[in-house]
Amino acid sequence: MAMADFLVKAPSAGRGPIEYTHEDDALRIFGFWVFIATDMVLFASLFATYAVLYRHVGHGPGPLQIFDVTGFATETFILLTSSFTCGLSTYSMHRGQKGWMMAWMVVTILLGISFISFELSEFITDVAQGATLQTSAFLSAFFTLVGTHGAHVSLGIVWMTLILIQLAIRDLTPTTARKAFVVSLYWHFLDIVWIFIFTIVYLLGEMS
Amino acid sequence: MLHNAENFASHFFVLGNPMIYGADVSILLVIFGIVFVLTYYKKWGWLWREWLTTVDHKKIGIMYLIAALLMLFRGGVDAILMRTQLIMPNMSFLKAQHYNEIFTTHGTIMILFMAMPFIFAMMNIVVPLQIGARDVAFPYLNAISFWLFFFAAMLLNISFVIGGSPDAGWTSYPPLAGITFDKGPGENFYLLALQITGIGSMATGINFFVTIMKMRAPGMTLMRMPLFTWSVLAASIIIIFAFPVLTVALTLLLLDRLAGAHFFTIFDGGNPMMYVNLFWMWGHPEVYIVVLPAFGIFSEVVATFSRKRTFGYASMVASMIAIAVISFFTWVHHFFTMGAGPGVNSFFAVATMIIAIPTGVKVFNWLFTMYQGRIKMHLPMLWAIAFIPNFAIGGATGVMLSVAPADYQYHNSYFLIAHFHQVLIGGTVFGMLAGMYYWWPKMFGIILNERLGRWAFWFFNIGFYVCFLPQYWLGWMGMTRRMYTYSTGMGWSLWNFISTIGAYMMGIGFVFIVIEVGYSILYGERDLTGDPWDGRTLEWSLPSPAPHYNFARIPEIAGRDAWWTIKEARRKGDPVVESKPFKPIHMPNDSGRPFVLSVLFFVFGFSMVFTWYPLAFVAFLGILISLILRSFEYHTDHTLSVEEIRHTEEAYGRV
Amino acid sequence: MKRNQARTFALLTALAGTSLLLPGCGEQVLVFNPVGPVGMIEKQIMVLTIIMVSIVVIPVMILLWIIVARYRDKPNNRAPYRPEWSENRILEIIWWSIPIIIIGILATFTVQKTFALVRPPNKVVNPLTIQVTSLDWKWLFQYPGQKIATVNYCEIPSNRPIEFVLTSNAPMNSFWVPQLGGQEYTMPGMAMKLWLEADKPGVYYGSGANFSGEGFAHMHFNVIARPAGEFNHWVQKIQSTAPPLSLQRYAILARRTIVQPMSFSTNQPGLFEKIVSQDGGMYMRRDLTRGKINSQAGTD
Amino acid sequence: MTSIEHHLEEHSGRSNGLDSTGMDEKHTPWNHIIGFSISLVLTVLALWMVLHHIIHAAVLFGAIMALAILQAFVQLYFFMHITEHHVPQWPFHVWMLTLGVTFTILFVVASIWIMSFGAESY
Repeated sequence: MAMADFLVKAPSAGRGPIEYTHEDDALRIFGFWVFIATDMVLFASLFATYAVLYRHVGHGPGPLQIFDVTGFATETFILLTSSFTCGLSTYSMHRGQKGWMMAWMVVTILLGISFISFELSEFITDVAQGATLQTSAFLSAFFTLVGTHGAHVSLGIVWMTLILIQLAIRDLTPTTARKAFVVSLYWHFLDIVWIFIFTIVYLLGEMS
Repeated sequence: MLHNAENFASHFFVLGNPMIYGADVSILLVIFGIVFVLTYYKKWGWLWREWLTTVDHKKIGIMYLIAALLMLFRGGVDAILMRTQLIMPNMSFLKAQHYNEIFTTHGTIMILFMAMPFIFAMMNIVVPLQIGARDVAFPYLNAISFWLFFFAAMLLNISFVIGGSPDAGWTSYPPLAGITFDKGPGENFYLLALQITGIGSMATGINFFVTIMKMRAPGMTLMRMPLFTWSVLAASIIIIFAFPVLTVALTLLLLDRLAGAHFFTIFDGGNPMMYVNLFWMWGHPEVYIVVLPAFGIFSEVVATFSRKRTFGYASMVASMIAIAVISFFTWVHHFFTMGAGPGVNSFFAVATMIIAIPTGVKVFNWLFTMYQGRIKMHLPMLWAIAFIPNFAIGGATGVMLSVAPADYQYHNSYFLIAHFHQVLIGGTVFGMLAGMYYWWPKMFGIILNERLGRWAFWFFNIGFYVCFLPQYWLGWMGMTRRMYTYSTGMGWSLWNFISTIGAYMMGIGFVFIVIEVGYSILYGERDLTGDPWDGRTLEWSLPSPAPHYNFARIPEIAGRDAWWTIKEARRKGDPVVESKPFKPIHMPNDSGRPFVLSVLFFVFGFSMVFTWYPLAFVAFLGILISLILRSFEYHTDHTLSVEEIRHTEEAYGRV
Repeated sequence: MKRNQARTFALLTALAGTSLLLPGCGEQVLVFNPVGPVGMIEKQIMVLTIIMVSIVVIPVMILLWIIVARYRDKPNNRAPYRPEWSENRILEIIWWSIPIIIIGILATFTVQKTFALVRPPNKVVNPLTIQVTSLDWKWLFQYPGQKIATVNYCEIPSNRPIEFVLTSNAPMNSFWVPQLGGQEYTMPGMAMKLWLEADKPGVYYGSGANFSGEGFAHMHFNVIARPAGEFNHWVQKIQSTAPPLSLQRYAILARRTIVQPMSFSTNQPGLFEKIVSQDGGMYMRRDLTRGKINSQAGTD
Repeated sequence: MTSIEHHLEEHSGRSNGLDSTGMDEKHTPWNHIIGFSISLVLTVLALWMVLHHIIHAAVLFGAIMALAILQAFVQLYFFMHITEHHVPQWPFHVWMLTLGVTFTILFVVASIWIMSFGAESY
């Protein structure tokens, strides 16, 4: 019983950050954490598929033939940096510095766009070399896993832009703060996913 | 030109089958009927304002319930057709292709469009009332979940008359379900409908997890929660972690079919077994998603009608959480015969058996909840008691199936069919019917007719045994599932005949339920107390049906069986004074967008089925735009004034 | 009236119980009439499981009957009523531990038999290899050692372990001969192994167990077990009288048709391996060479 | 009234929360800078190890996986503030993530095991 009592005890006293001001917003942040857990399992299934199929190259090229170290290393550093700037945006938000917050968001969006551009150009090169979704099970799994992450990032860019607009229109309120906070959680999560794509897809591909 | 049009029409509309023409006509008649009634009685506005745009969890629950019952009818008709085809050897009632379509839609509809919405109905109607909340955590999302489910169900059902039904089984294993062996749009219908309803289910899982974790009334610790709420919590956890896997499995198969990818094809390194693996990673937990809430309902019903506290509450909770987690470690038992090696089979066989332990414990706890109680045989209790022997047999055959070497003999046979119908009907359907009878007064303020309910119960229950016990036997005799016909000489004829008779009896049972509902709406006994069963949990403290804000004052919870405790105190002459003043209540605004969004999803799905990509793109843009519009919407709730609340409460006679 | 209902209910429950527990008699109940060591092991473990689960199921049925009869809410029921009684550590320990013990026993046997069944049932006698291919909607059996092939029936020598190597050149299916033993999937791009053996000569029903499309219900076949001498005689007869299996004929066979049993005097060397490895299949680490070695060993 | 409302009502005097800084007391976001630096170092290390094949492949794979997991924790700790107690969702979101990680590992590892048909020697 002692444990159960502990479970529902209100969070310990202390001033909560702005995004937790209203109950509705707090619930949404919690809901988003749970969504992150579901998204994690979604990527887990894609990783499992990739892990099972990555040797199934059929008649097509293998990982070594299509992965370009400079390309994926650049993408990785861009995304890592964007996660950092996104963190700075949240930091500024907590200090009430709306200008800095929006500026860091803009930087994050720009970094996101450049990440997507690099990824797209990587895909275009692959396709030009005849390595398409239809070529082999390995490539189907590769494009789907990396593409799903890319789609998430693209969605994140659109989403963050919308919130930037709302910040400009509505100022920094508990509601806009919650929205910005949620999109930052999303962004950091995508960075974590990319770390595993970097390791399991690209580095492992380089090792094979 | 004309030829092209003809060619298109013959693929678009399913031609040449009298049964489907019949369906065409009846669908049109029903649509005309509905339109006529709504227009004649000027109910369009009412329909839109009160139902299509509602975000009230109780109304959404009722809509889930209606949809689930309709789908139970559709799936049941499929079952009756199949059993009729199998009543005698070498029957020519259905052709092979038609039979294949029917068992595919039967399975798909029963699992995803009957069992799932039925549990969502119960969750929606009951959980917020049981935990003392005004709504779920995300009411708008809840409406989206419902409408996505509803239009996904429509998408799957429309395949019967347009394009052709899926025909590769409800599991839809490639390569049979792949483009090489199945060119028609049927499989696309399956994949897209499941995908769309899957998104809704996932949202429901998140919604109820957050609701239960964060919106309980003060004083209601986790270990004071009603067991139904606990079961929903456990089911939500499973939904959260299982449904993403289904999303991936379906997406990959869809990519194979539409984009020429090679995940599960037999060419260029594709591996069909990976689909089987992914499918059951979701598929096995799914079984527990639909059965755990039923367990929760039985716990409530057994305690209420035995007029006694639940025995071994802590064990009940522990076993549900154990089942939820272990259910993710057992999926390979659906393909022991895949040859994955003895190590794999042993691990998953043992993990499967372990689930039997907490399940068995629950059965004993139900028995001892009744022990030394006072059992009232009302309809919900009747179904709950009938569930116990049923589930004992179903559970036992489950353990028999989990023994990998024995499973080599049971797999894909009628033994398996009998087993999972025994747990899914005996567990889920009995549970949901018990829940429906139990909470019907809370939903509609009417008590369902007892006499007609008993007729339904006995027909359904006896029919159930007559239908499925012979199927165990048939499995042992070597009859495999999904055979559209069989020949004499195997000794199967008699048992199949008996089984079909049982199916008809269950059909009659269902008809009695329909009559009962109709009769009760017209002549049923009204529930004026709000507490017709002398209930134990908070929902019975409210009037029937509950006001749209549920609780005028959020109650303070002092222990388990919150409402029972209050009533006990009152019986002892210790009046619990509700002296706290009313406070204004924040309520979410109704919105038509969930409906519109889901229509767009339907259009998207439908155009993807026929690979009309431009239309699909337009629908997709529409979806994005409606999401963006929502993002810019800031006034999403309104406040009920104290006056309004007092007025409503006075109307209920509760001030 | 209510009493009657309770009685009907109890009767029904008892009936349900007994009909499940009837011993596996009757020759048509195939899985309880095994004719080989594999089927025998499976039957034994099935019987063991039935007994073990009965230890729980029967008391549950009896308890339910007694409790419902005794604690009905009727006037003058003098049975005790204790609405607050909800905890009893000893009872709970009992019903947590009994299932644990039962599952423990079952798990031990399961693991042991699962590992046993992947080994040849009989190590003394040289095994015979038969390569099985499920097609739409027929079964092709190739005897690599005997260089013959059959469709929709297969003959085997009794008292000799048979190593079935399974694949599919169509949607996956499952190869099941209930009286010899349990099934295993046939899957495109893979070659799985299934050991079976018949102790007695006879004709045994076999079927495809996994749904594979329109003609699925017609995918049954007979496995005819004969004493070794007769089997060899049959092989010679097929070798001398039946037509050869050419690639063209295989191509015709692979079409979506339902056919009668057939025999071929030759098998296409390497056809089975080609079926498995076509289109980049065969990603299992156990490759076909082991199958080949075995099939050579199986040559008479 | 729910627990969140209860919690927040204690601080209802605060209208916009702009003055609340939570854990960020200082003016330089050291936490973020440290996190970013660690993640850069870990990434470069993993890349370097692979490109120079410094150890045997199996060990190398283990090492880069360990670096990736470490890096995930860096993101969770420094950027997503997973250990922050002063939030209404504490600690349920940590539980859900833990379950998610468990199932992630299970799904990936078990899939590889299951799909490596007959790899076991018997």
